[in-house]
Amino acid sequence: MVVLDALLALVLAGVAVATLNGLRRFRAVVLFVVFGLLLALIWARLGAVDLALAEAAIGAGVTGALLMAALDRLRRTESSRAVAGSAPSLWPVVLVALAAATVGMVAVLSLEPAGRPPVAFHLGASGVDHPVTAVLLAFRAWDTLLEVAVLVAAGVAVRAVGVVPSPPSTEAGPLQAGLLRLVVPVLVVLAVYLLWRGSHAPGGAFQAGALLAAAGVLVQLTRVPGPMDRPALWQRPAETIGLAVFTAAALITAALDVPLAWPEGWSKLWILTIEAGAAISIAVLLMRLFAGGAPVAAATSDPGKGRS
Amino acid sequence: MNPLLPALVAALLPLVGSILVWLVPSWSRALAVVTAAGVLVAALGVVNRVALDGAAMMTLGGWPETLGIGIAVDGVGALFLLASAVVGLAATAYGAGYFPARHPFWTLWLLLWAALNAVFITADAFNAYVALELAGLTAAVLVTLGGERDAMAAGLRYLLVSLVGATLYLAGVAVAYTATGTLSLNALMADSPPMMAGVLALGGLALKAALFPLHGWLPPAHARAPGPVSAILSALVVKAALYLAWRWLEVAPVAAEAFILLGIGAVIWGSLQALRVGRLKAIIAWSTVAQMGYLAVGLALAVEGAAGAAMGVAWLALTHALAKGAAFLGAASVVRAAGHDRWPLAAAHLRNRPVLVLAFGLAAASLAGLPPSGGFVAKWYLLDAAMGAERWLLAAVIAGGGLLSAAYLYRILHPALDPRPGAEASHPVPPVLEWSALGLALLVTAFGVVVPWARDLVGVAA
Amino acid sequence: MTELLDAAVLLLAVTGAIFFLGGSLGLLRFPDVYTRLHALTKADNVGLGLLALGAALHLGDPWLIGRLALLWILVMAAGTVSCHLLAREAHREGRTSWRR
Amino acid sequence: MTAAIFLFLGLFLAVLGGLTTFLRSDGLHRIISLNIAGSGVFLALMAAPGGEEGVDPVAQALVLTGIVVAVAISGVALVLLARLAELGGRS
Repeated sequence: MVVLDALLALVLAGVAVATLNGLRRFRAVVLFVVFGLLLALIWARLGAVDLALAEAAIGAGVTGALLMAALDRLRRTESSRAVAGSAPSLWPVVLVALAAATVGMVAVLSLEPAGRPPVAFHLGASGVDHPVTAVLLAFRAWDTLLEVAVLVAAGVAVRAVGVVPSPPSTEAGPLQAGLLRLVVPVLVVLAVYLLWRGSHAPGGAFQAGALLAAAGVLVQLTRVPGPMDRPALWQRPAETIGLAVFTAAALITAALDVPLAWPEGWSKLWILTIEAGAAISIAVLLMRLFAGGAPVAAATSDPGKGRS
Repeated sequence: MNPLLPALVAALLPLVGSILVWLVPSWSRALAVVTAAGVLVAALGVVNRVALDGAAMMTLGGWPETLGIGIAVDGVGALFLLASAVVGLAATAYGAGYFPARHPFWTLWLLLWAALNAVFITADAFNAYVALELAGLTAAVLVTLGGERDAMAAGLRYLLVSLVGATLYLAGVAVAYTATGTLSLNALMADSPPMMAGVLALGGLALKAALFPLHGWLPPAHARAPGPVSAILSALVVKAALYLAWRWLEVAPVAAEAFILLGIGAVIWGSLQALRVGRLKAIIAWSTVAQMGYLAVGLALAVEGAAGAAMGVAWLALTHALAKGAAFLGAASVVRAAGHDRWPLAAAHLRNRPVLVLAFGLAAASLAGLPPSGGFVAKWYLLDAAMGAERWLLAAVIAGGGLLSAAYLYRILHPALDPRPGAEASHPVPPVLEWSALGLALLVTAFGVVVPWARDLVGVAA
Repeated sequence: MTELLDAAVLLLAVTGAIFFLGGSLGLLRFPDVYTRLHALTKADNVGLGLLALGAALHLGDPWLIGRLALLWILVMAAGTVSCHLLAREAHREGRTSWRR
Repeated sequence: MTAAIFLFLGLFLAVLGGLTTFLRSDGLHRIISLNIAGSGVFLALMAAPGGEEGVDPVAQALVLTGIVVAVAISGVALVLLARLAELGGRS
């Protein structure tokens, strides 16, 4: 089994070097998606199933889609078939990295094993059975709240940048519309299942949100202008519902004297409500990141000043 | 009512404000000002609480310290929070006169404010990472709000630099967590992690605090940011990274010497560049690079236990935030009036605005460390600490640096006090813009006189 | 009985792998985009089907078999549609198919 | 033994991605190399010898938060890059 892991590690290192080498951007993007999928495999090999799900859905899936969208926009503004200038040869960097990794590994392995936070001991009091969800939504809820705020900031930032001047032109054929009808319902059902499953097994708001975002990206690509391109009343509440629910929960528990401590017996309900709100927000915000700009009619003529 | 409630409210209130502003954009200005007032009350509550019954710490969610995220407030944290509240209020008031209601500035600024206050109250290494990322992202996008090309380029470069810094910091936290199994900064101080953790984390923080020679991204970003954003960036955002560097220097004190060297380099290089550049906001941005040098030197002295250095650094951070905020708000008003900030050409638009000239004068006095301003008191404590620790080179740099900063600030004041008549037609400047700049300048002068209450406050931490 | 099952699983896995190998070789060796797409999509779909069947036999839990079937259908649908889109785009770009 | 291989791989990716960020001048390559560096740090954190047996849930939560923050910031960086190109700038 170790041989397979060594092979997997070698392939991932090779893909990483290949991604960073060379001039053509499209090659780098495609190899980066392969890198993300292989990394998801490695998370699974390490036993971190939550991370495998997240890496595949967010690391390879959504980031790959964002890279492709940005590449398409770049290609339409500048003839960026190959980037100007010569790419520096990576071999010295690879050697330095190998040396540093060897030294680092020896140092880390020589550390005497330290204890770890007592997650299993307090799991019962957290309200959920799955340790990772317990850490994310109960023990370190303040981190996750700020993380949802980071996503909201990203969504607002993309709107602030203005309208995408020339949205993609290729209209979708009948086959793509047909695929939509098959895949989108399945993705939605899978997302709800992942969200519910997060309380007792790997899964949770982020993976569910990424799946919903994948469905949204498909719709965004098939029906031009997609849901993100026309200003709609549901967009702003949907983008902030995750942060609003979480902040409200923080304020209410702060009023009850111990901030971010979910009430006894009700903690599972609170956690699932927060996760549901977060999943919706994450999906809409990742779709906004993919759309790459503010809704078309919303921006005034001058992108500089009064953008909504 | 647990003692840390006002601290948590200081971080949560801007979040609530940002959500409301995003949902109801037409009331943005009113909501933002109300949020700013709330944050000021919360910050004063924290200062009062720390002054009365000393530093306090608690773990969120009622979990044990080894598991949950700790938030803590001591004398130094209270002063940084106060600076964030006061400069934030001035910047919000200024923004109300500068930006229209339906502008993305409001949501991004309130999210940035929440991140800054979260950094000032956190006692957890990874929580600081997430807060720093939120601050870095929102600050970089605020720089690009101008919409024109070079602001966009400066913002993108700032975002990538902040991502590199955050990854370095994360690597340091990962090494510390692997070695000690804990993420709480107090526990890290106790069983000190391997030196590599401190080096990586402090490297990332030095990059985000634009400490010389990693300062390259700061002048273009701060000079090209629109209106109050440059004041927010220079006065508060770089302070958040510096505050965390203080915490981590206590975890890895061996890096203090490096901070002294970088600090000296920053003071000299920053001041020289400020003498050379030809634009008003660039002068003030380079002055930030120089003043960060002072703070780094003071930090190293404080960590090495020089008497009074902690008070000096905390007071310098507070007064620098106020003075730099006043200077940049004044500069933004000049840019609003003149339409450009080429210097000394734009000075013609400054001459016929007494309020702005007074604001610039008082701010310059504090930045240069002249009595009676707050800057003088801070530099006095630092000089005293350097003398006490027999660090004559540092004492010379602190004193000499004051001279250098007086030189580049003279470049601003001299054309402003020129007796020739003011400029031709200049664009109207709403009074709230000028008065918010003057308000900060008056406050920094007041802080030169009203000092005693702060000494025992900072004493609480040391 | 179990040896027969193991033998069947092994057989399915090996043939599946051979189909994947065939698809990859087709991708590398075929002269133009249309034939490469053809090889890749057909071989990999069948290869995945065989692997999924082998895994289903090996695992035996009906829930997992259902998920594997769903997995196979989704991959086949997505693979086919993307192959169609790529071919249509190549045709629009005016790439002529290979002539001996 | 498996963890040691992936620890080495994680450190290798972190240093490779980190150094390449400074070598490449093109914005898109820099964003990709930063993502690879981040993944390297996460892989090293997860593969490092943990306390008791099994995978440390706190480390998983940290990495999950890191992945989501990375996609948010990379998304904004990509949009800014595309916008900068549309305005005629070169990153």
